[in-house]
Amino acid sequence: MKSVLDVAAIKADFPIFEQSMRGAKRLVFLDSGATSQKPRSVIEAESNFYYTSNAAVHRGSYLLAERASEAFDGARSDVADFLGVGSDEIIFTKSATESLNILAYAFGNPRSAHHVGPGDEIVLSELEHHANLIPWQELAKRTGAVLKWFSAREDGSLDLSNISSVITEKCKIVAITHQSNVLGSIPNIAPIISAAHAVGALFVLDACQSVPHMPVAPRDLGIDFLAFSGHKALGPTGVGVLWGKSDLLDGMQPMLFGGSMIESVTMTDATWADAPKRFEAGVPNMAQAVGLAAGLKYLQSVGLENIHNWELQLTKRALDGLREIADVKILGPQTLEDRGGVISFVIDGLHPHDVGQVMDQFGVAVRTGHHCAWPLIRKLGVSGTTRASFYLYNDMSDVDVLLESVTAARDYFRKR
Amino acid sequence: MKSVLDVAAIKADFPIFEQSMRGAKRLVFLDSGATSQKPRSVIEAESNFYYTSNAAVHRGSYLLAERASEAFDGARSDVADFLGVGSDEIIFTKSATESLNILAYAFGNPRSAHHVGPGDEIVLSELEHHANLIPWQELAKRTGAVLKWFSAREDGSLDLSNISSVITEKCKIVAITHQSNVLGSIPNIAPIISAAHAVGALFVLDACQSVPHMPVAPRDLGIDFLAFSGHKALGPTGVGVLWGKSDLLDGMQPMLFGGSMIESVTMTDATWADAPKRFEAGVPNMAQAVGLAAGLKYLQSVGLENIHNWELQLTKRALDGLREIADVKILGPQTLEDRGGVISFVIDGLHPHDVGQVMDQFGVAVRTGHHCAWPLIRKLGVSGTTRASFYLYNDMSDVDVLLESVTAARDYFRKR
Amino acid sequence: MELDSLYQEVILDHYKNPHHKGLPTGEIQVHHVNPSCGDEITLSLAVTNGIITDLVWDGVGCSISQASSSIMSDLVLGKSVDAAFSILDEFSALMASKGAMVGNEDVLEDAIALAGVSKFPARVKCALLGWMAFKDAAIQADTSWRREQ
Amino acid sequence: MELDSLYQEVILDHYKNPHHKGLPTGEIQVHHVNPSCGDEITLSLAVTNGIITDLVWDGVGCSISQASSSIMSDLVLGKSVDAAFSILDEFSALMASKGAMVGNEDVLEDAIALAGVSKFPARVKCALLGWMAFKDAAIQADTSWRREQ
Ligand SMILES: Cc1ncc(COP(=O)(O)O)c(C=O)c1O
Ligand SMILES: Cc1ncc(COP(=O)(O)O)c(C=O)c1O
Repeated sequence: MKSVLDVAAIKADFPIFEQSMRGAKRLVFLDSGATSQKPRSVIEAESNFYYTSNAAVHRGSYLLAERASEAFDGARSDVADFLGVGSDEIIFTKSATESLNILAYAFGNPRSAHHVGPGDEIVLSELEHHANLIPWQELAKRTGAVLKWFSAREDGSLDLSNISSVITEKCKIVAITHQSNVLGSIPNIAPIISAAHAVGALFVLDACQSVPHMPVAPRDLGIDFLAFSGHKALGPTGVGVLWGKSDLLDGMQPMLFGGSMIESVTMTDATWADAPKRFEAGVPNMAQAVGLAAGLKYLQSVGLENIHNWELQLTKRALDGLREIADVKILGPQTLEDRGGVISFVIDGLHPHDVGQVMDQFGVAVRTGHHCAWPLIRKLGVSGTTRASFYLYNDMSDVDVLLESVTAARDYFRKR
Repeated sequence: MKSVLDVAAIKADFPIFEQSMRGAKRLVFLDSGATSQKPRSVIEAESNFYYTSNAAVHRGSYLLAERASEAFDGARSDVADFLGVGSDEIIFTKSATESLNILAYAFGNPRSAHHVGPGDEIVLSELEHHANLIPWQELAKRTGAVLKWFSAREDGSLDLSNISSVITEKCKIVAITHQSNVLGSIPNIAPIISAAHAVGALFVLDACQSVPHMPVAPRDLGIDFLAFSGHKALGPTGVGVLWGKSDLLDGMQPMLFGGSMIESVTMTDATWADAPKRFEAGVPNMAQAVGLAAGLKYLQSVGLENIHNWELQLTKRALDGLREIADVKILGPQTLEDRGGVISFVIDGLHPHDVGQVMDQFGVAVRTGHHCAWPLIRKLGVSGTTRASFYLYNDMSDVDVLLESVTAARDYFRKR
Repeated sequence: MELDSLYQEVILDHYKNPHHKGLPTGEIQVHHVNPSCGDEITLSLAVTNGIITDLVWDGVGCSISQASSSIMSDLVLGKSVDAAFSILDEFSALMASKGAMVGNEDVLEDAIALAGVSKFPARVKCALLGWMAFKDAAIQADTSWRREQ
Repeated sequence: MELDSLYQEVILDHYKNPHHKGLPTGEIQVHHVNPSCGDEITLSLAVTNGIITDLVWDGVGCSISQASSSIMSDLVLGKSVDAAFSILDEFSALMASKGAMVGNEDVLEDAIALAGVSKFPARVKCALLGWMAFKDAAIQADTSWRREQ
């Protein structure tokens, strides 16, 4: 917890901070949980692909096609290195949402080695984002499988007291978030992974909120699949990643069908290429994959451990400050233990939307509402929250403006 | 057929032409059928989104989120205007491949208003790209529906002589390409559309090879759905479009589940938003949608009619020239009638890969192989073709280098 | 401050003391949500001889959505469905105006205080939530009333 | 011309007169395709006492894939499976070298003529098609031969 990032230098790498917001305010961007800003190196990596290497990958024997293939394959091995996994285990998708849906479709296909049927159980948690909830609901509906879940506790942790009745012999899939996008809490997944594997179930980690913010090593965690979104990890929009163990991927049926994912095709039949190609039908999002690799490189150059520690320092100051503002209630974890740099709060009697609107006048960008985790919001007994989420380009003065704007929001509606 | 484009001015808008290829050759890019090059305005539209407006759309009440939403919604209405359809009918996907798969999944879902079941018939053609073939094969396998198809004739047209036995009362879906990506032929879809509608079937047009190259008006064609890829239409990689009639989209189940596509969510159930949101789960490919809108604007500024006419002039010169090279055989349509600017050919005794390799030494980028239309290639009785495809940035001298390089390829292997 | 054009006194008054908010018990009942923020409204309505004779709503939402629903109730109660719909059209136009319109006070009364919302595109759907619920309910009520004739 | 480093005389000779190309009729038969260009190879093989005693292949493909299959056949026929696999490893390394290696002629013989292919990444899989089919078949043959012992 000692590290201090050189945030001034980092901010300078992100062109968006050069503009001013409403009424000449500087941008205090506290919505990285929704999407991150992009450093110049990412934007340029994407542009440079178009300037120098644009061609359909793996489909032509001319120079540009060679360059495109090299850039795209290179991006794949960069992402693999970042996660410490094999290149063939990295599938480029359009988003974490697509990644998770690919899994749900694969497990719903009787031709997949591992699939669910009537009475089989799928285990989730109440912390899940809609992207790691609805695909499984639909899988359950299609196959007759049963959805079960761990309850969320007020402090944002999961209640594992009933783990042996939640994960039983009938369990085939467990899909849990690595960090709540609403509360910032990091649930204790280790016992869940063990319990899942003990009954032969596969474990899927929604790492959207962790991979961009802290070191994540799928092999060390002992999980089977992992999904994250490029745009939350300094990467471009329109690219996500699905990681899966090779031997599992090779037994799975794809979701999307078309060019480049095939081995052989007749009018009535087709066979598939091996992973990762099998899961990447069509001309891929080449420039975005290349941009994502540049984003991950940027993160590595700063250091994921450093980023995580810095976010916790920002979080500490914010928690301390918010606690001193009367009528503000912080939801979820109240300490720095088992959490990342995401804070949800409510102001007594005020609607989050109105709070966010006042904060916007201070140049503060926060998200308000259910954060695509409606079941959790209901469980918390609120209609929505205001959420501040930190990243490597935030500094202590951003926290100060946050606190100032929260106070102002409260006063704006109180006084009148 | 009189129009001549100012290709020098157009080429100057495409930065990729500023580089030289192998041995200081200029780039003669004849693979736009696979993917198009990008004008500066497109690359900058994408970059500018990140520089000025990057935030998750429709999810925040702060200034950047407003700008992002405005840019994204604006892109949607630009695409809608381009096609002459309603904004709510435009779904942003990651590719035409995804667009077509969305349809196949929707029609396979018994909760969709229009869906197929055992014994129902799906009609395709032998001209189809894998992306408009395999999703339907899989739909047939999942549902017990039956695949039928129109045969391709040697000139690249479809044999419609048996139309009344191909499209029967059992037919629910007809999915046909607007232009063959292998031969450049434009099949006569009007009678097929009528026949489909006469039996209550829906008509899906794979417009990947037409929308970027000629005026296409879905409403005038009287079709129900249309798919195209952004990257072939001057747009970025990682974005495609699905157009569908409003009333049909509203009765269809989505393929991808997650954030932003919902109306309400509990742990066990969810309901959907209306189209287009219903079909756009997750944080969308915002920058790419904005880039695509810029690409379509560029096309409009040159004029789609002008582009089509110019491509035909290039095609004429190429057909005339290729015909004069001994041992070269042009496949598909031999005239300018019912075709676009795509030409496939073979050289007697030579493999397309070897031909393409020699052409590459002249700076000529062509595609070789089965072009993701393997059934058609088999039908043509070849192992693959060499394909040249034209676009608005090609000029007559590009055709001359094409011809020169084809002659050289033949001679290279003949002489030795 | 730009904010004051959004949160006018009238709006905060309606927010703190919303009119016709209660338990919607009528036969014609609709439930609308704003999926992006989770705000919800339930609204019930009665139409007699083409006149809106009863309207009660309940819901959770921000000041803009609550105030707008309150103002809408005042405006349409006692009016004919046709008259109410023409007010709705005028209000929708105001919301779509991106700050270019001020609104006709003779028609919109308190609702002109919502003109400032049109400058905040993310909030327009807050202001429209109650109105859209009303529209939906009124169409149903009107249809069922006509059927009974 | 860079091209001549790709299409060496030896390669074109093998292309025009491929060795051991014929009708693969052996019991152990494999079929491999290169999905990106559609090239195909069928290869049959016999292994007796650990020695590759028969190998016949047929297929369609470019000059590189045809010549490489022809050269591979010459190299592995009569060798032990182990020896053949070590040639394959050396050839794979050459193909992955991006032009940095010239290849050991003592081991690779005619196959060093394919060194130039490594500078054209799109063509490497052409050169490997026959070798991968061989590898697949040899593993099967070896396993079934051992089982019979
Ligand atoms: C006719 C046709 N249909 C579908 C596709 C698939 O497009 P994409 O790969 O961009 O999804 C292509 C191009 O690859 C095509 O030419
Ligand atoms: C925890 C979590 N899971 C999944 C997602 C979905 O990511 P995307 O919308 O990029 O597909 C998000 C972010 O929106 C998230 O925070």
